[in-house]
Amino acid sequence: MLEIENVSRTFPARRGLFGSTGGVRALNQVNLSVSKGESLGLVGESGSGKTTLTRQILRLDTPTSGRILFEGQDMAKLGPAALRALRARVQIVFQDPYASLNPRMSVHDIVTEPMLIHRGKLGLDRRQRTDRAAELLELVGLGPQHLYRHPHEFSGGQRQRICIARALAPGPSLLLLDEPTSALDVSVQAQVLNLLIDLQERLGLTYFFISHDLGVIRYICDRVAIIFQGEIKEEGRTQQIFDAPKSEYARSLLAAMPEVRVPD
Amino acid sequence: MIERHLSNKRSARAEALRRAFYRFRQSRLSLIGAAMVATVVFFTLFGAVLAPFPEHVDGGVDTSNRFSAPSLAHPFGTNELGQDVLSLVMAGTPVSVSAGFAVVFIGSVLGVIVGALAGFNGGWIDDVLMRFSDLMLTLPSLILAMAVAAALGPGFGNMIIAIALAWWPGYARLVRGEVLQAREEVYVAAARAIGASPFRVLFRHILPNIVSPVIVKMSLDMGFAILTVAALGFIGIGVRPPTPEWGTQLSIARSYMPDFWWTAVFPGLAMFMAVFGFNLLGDGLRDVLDPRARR
Amino acid sequence: MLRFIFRRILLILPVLFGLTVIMFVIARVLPGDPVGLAAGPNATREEIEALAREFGLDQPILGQYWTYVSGLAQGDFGTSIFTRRPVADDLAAYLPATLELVFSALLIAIVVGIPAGLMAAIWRNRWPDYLSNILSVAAISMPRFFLGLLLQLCFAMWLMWLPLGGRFPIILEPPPGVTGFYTIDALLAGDMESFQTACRYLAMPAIAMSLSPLATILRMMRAATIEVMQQDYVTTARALGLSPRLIVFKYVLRNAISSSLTLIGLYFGWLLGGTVLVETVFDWPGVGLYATSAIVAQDFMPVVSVALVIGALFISVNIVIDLLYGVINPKVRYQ
Amino acid sequence: MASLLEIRDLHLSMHSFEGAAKVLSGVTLSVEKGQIWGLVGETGCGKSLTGLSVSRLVRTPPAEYTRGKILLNGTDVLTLDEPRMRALRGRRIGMIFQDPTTNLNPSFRISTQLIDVALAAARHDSKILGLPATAGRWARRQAARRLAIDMLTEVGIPDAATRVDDYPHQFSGGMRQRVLIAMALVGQPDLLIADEPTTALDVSVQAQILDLLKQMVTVHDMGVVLITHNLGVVAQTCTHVAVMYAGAIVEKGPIRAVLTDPAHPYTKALMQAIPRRDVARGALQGLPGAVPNLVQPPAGCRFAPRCILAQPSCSKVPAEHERAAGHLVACPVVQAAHHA
Repeated sequence: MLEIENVSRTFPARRGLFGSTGGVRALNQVNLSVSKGESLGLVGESGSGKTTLTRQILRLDTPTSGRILFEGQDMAKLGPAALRALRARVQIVFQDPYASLNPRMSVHDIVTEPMLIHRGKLGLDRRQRTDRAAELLELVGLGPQHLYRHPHEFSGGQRQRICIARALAPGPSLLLLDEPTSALDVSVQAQVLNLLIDLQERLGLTYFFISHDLGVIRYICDRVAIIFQGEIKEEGRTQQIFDAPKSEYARSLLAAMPEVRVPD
Repeated sequence: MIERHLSNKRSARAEALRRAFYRFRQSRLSLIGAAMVATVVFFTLFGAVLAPFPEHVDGGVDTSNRFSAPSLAHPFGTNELGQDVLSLVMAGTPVSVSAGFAVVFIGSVLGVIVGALAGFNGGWIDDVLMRFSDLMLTLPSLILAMAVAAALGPGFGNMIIAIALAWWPGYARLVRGEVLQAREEVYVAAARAIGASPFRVLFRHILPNIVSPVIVKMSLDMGFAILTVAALGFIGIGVRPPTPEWGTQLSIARSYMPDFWWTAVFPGLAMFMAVFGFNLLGDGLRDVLDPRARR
Repeated sequence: MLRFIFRRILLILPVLFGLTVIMFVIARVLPGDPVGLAAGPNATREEIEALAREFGLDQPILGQYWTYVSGLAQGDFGTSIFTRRPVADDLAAYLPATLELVFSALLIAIVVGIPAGLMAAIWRNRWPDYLSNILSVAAISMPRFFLGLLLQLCFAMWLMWLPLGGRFPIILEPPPGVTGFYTIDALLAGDMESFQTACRYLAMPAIAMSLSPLATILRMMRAATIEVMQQDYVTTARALGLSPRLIVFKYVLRNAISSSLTLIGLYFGWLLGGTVLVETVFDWPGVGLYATSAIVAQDFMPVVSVALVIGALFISVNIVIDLLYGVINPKVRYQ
Repeated sequence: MASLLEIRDLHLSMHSFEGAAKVLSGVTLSVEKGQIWGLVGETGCGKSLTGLSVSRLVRTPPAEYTRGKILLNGTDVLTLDEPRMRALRGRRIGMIFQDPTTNLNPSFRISTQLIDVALAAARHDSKILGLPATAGRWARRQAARRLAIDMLTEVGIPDAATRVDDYPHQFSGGMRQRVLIAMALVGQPDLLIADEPTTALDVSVQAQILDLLKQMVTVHDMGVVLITHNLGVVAQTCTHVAVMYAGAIVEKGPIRAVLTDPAHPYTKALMQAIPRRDVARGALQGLPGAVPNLVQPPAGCRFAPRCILAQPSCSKVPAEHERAAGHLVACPVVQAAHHA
């Protein structure tokens, strides 16, 4: 479904006031593929290139070299109309539920906005959009009574549910989950993770799950890729990587993982 | 079923308003400012009508009664033409306030357009627009306004154009900065990710979120605009008599100090009180609307 | 560092170029009849045309602009139609007076404003803070020319402690010119009497001028201090037992000043523009007064030149501030 | 002999627009030298406020201590005036906070910051610098500088003698946290309070910092309160754990006891929400409901409205009962079941 082929992204050198900085290679020859219905986890520490890679997939940024294919189509070659159609198929949920909702918009406006933008494809009128928004809210565990509230009236976990409802609104097949639970408490995180699993089973979604939390990745993903300094260090079935990591980096990362287990 | 929840929408907004009002009320000074602004607005609307000597406002003179000191009949005294200073000061309110408002309005509209274009587009558009407004900012606004006003000739409209021309770069800078910041917000990235057009991103997601600092700046600028209007009058290139204008009145009265101090002091005080009111109000608004500046 | 300074100084040139364009557009494209005004109401057509030829005003605008800019490159600011003297000479005579006024005002504003702002922040939400808040809003709201008039009324006319206006008594010889600042020149010459006289003349205009920037610096300093005091590193310093005095006067002060610094630079420009009003009230023989009389006479060469000089000064001061900022803020320095 | 730290029935109210929020209600905890206590709980449970209270860094008002004591070596810090409190900070109590980037002053060399802390601590105990109390200014400064370099070396900053004069931004995040640990330890405190010290760091750096903390406890013979939301961090580092919910400690005890036999329903719920090794996909249990409003908290047990075991007896403030040696649980229902 999603093929990332030899993608590199180099940020050019920048001239500052007091001198200049050299170019930064944020991604180096990244190869990944995600097939339909599966969950691929991408693990990495800060500055490893996780976020840069998401921006490439969303076409918010363009790779320096390499290409990204979505359902066989090269994303770089899409025209504006095709790109817009693509935006309905690939959706994202961001890390910080407090920052990712426009504080001036009501939940209704937030959730119906994607349907409004893609109304050509979805063919929903005003009323239908509102009804669909109410359905979506119920799907993510909220209700129609929340439609006309504003983001600041919700807790972090509820906001993340709104973000998920918005992401589902245009009917996507691939969901990028960029640390969707890192800002949440564990008890809320568990609810959101279960919601994601439930949605995947019900709607047949494909997940590209980015996190620095190995426990979360192990819980939710079928396959894992480990990224370090812009390079994929290891990739494979979750079970296999957690039981027998091959690369040095994966081993050290797993050793450092704070597991809840009774100390010896 | 969904309509029922519309009442939520209203109650949520009312709750937000109540909170804002609570915060605003916390500061006694902003309440005083609001009261002063209300008074100023009142005199703007009715000052000319309520003036005890409307004929003086229209340019009538009373040479038999020149320079009489403040008394019951003339609480602020009379000037070199025997005109009632109180009437002139009251009638001066609409001139200053409407000029100030026009300046701030034109300046902010121009500035928001330029700033939003520059901040949102980036690239060479940003470079060109911002170089130009920096250039304008390098020129002291008063000198620029004076030059333009002098070149255009005296008159109410010309004066407003002159000051507004010197006024917009401040808004352009502010709005550009805010747009640049808002552009990096996650909810803007989210809007782009759902396929929103640049137009939609700007008008639906960015601009509504930068309204607060612009409103705060407008309310603070009202005072400064009134001051600038008066300054031009004082130098003698603003509105000409008989239009009653505080700065002009002050500049004429200057030559009759110290003996006839009332002709200068009362228009000056009126000016001060109006500006003071707008500044207190602006401060209060900033505390309510701009969470970053809240103490 | 040197390269940085050099680059910044090179950047002034396009700005100055831009300023000349703006001023020329205003001066020439907008309506107005400077020659007619200068020649006087009774001048004949021929006289006016002769005057226009003399000052090159009969040429097309681009030609006039070219003449002006090429003159500028050689330090020639053109000639004033009104005083009929080279603008450069006028500027040389008036600029030191303005600078002395502006620097004194800024000095007062900084010396009073920074400690007062710090105090307001320390006594935040108690009566010294409330008082300083009311007073500073009042100071910002006070028209400078009205304040000047009130000061004159009070100290010069009623109490007669200070001279009404001017820069130095006409009957006396000003101190020998070294810097052009009478106060400093008098000190350099060791002439305490002249120094006192100069100060007496400087006092009211400088105070009238300083009040608004003082209040702004106070408020800015207060806000900056409060912000710094809420930073995590201040909590850490407190948690590790540093005394409040050390925290405020060493750790907070530097960070707060560095964020107020940029504002002081901006205010310098504002002050330069504001001299117009104060100089008019106090008859202070500076570029503001010069520009005002030129504007009223629609004599644009002096106005363009004053704008240029003020613009150049403004940029230079801001370069100095940038450098200072680098000194105070190590992060900028090492980047 | 008095405990190093003993918090007894601490109650704290926070006054705000909505009213007085009872943010701490009956926190009781005692810490001895050599122990590392993990204080865990979710956002808003009062764990950070508890830590700050020990150093009296909570502003009063808006906060108000309504009941309880905080005894440090037997002295109640809540009764001390500010100068005497300051004599304890840095000297008896060291503190480390979450974000190593914002907790160092960006405008000063770390030498300056370390030396000032050392000098402040030495004012109360001149032995810290290894100098007689009569030593001159210059000698004290030099000694403080040497101490700073020694501390930096000890916390694992390579080449400390030259790095000491660097500015904070010249260090990586992990290194900055080491510098902050050095700063907290320079006054040789008996008690170290670490408030989420590794939350802002990457996992591998986190492990290093936690190891360093453990090592420091043995070297310096301290007691530590490690405040965190991450039970994994606690399991990796601590000797004891206290679980907080809505302003009270619901369960506490030796780490082995609590992790092998979690008794309070909230502790259990917390453990079941963590994606551990043996949890199958979809088998995590979230905790339904929301944290109670602390302005009008539920009477009695604050967890009762979300608790699966809730009974009428929960409307009384739950008393602690000892389940095993040192393992205390504040839940009458569990107690009844345990004794049955």
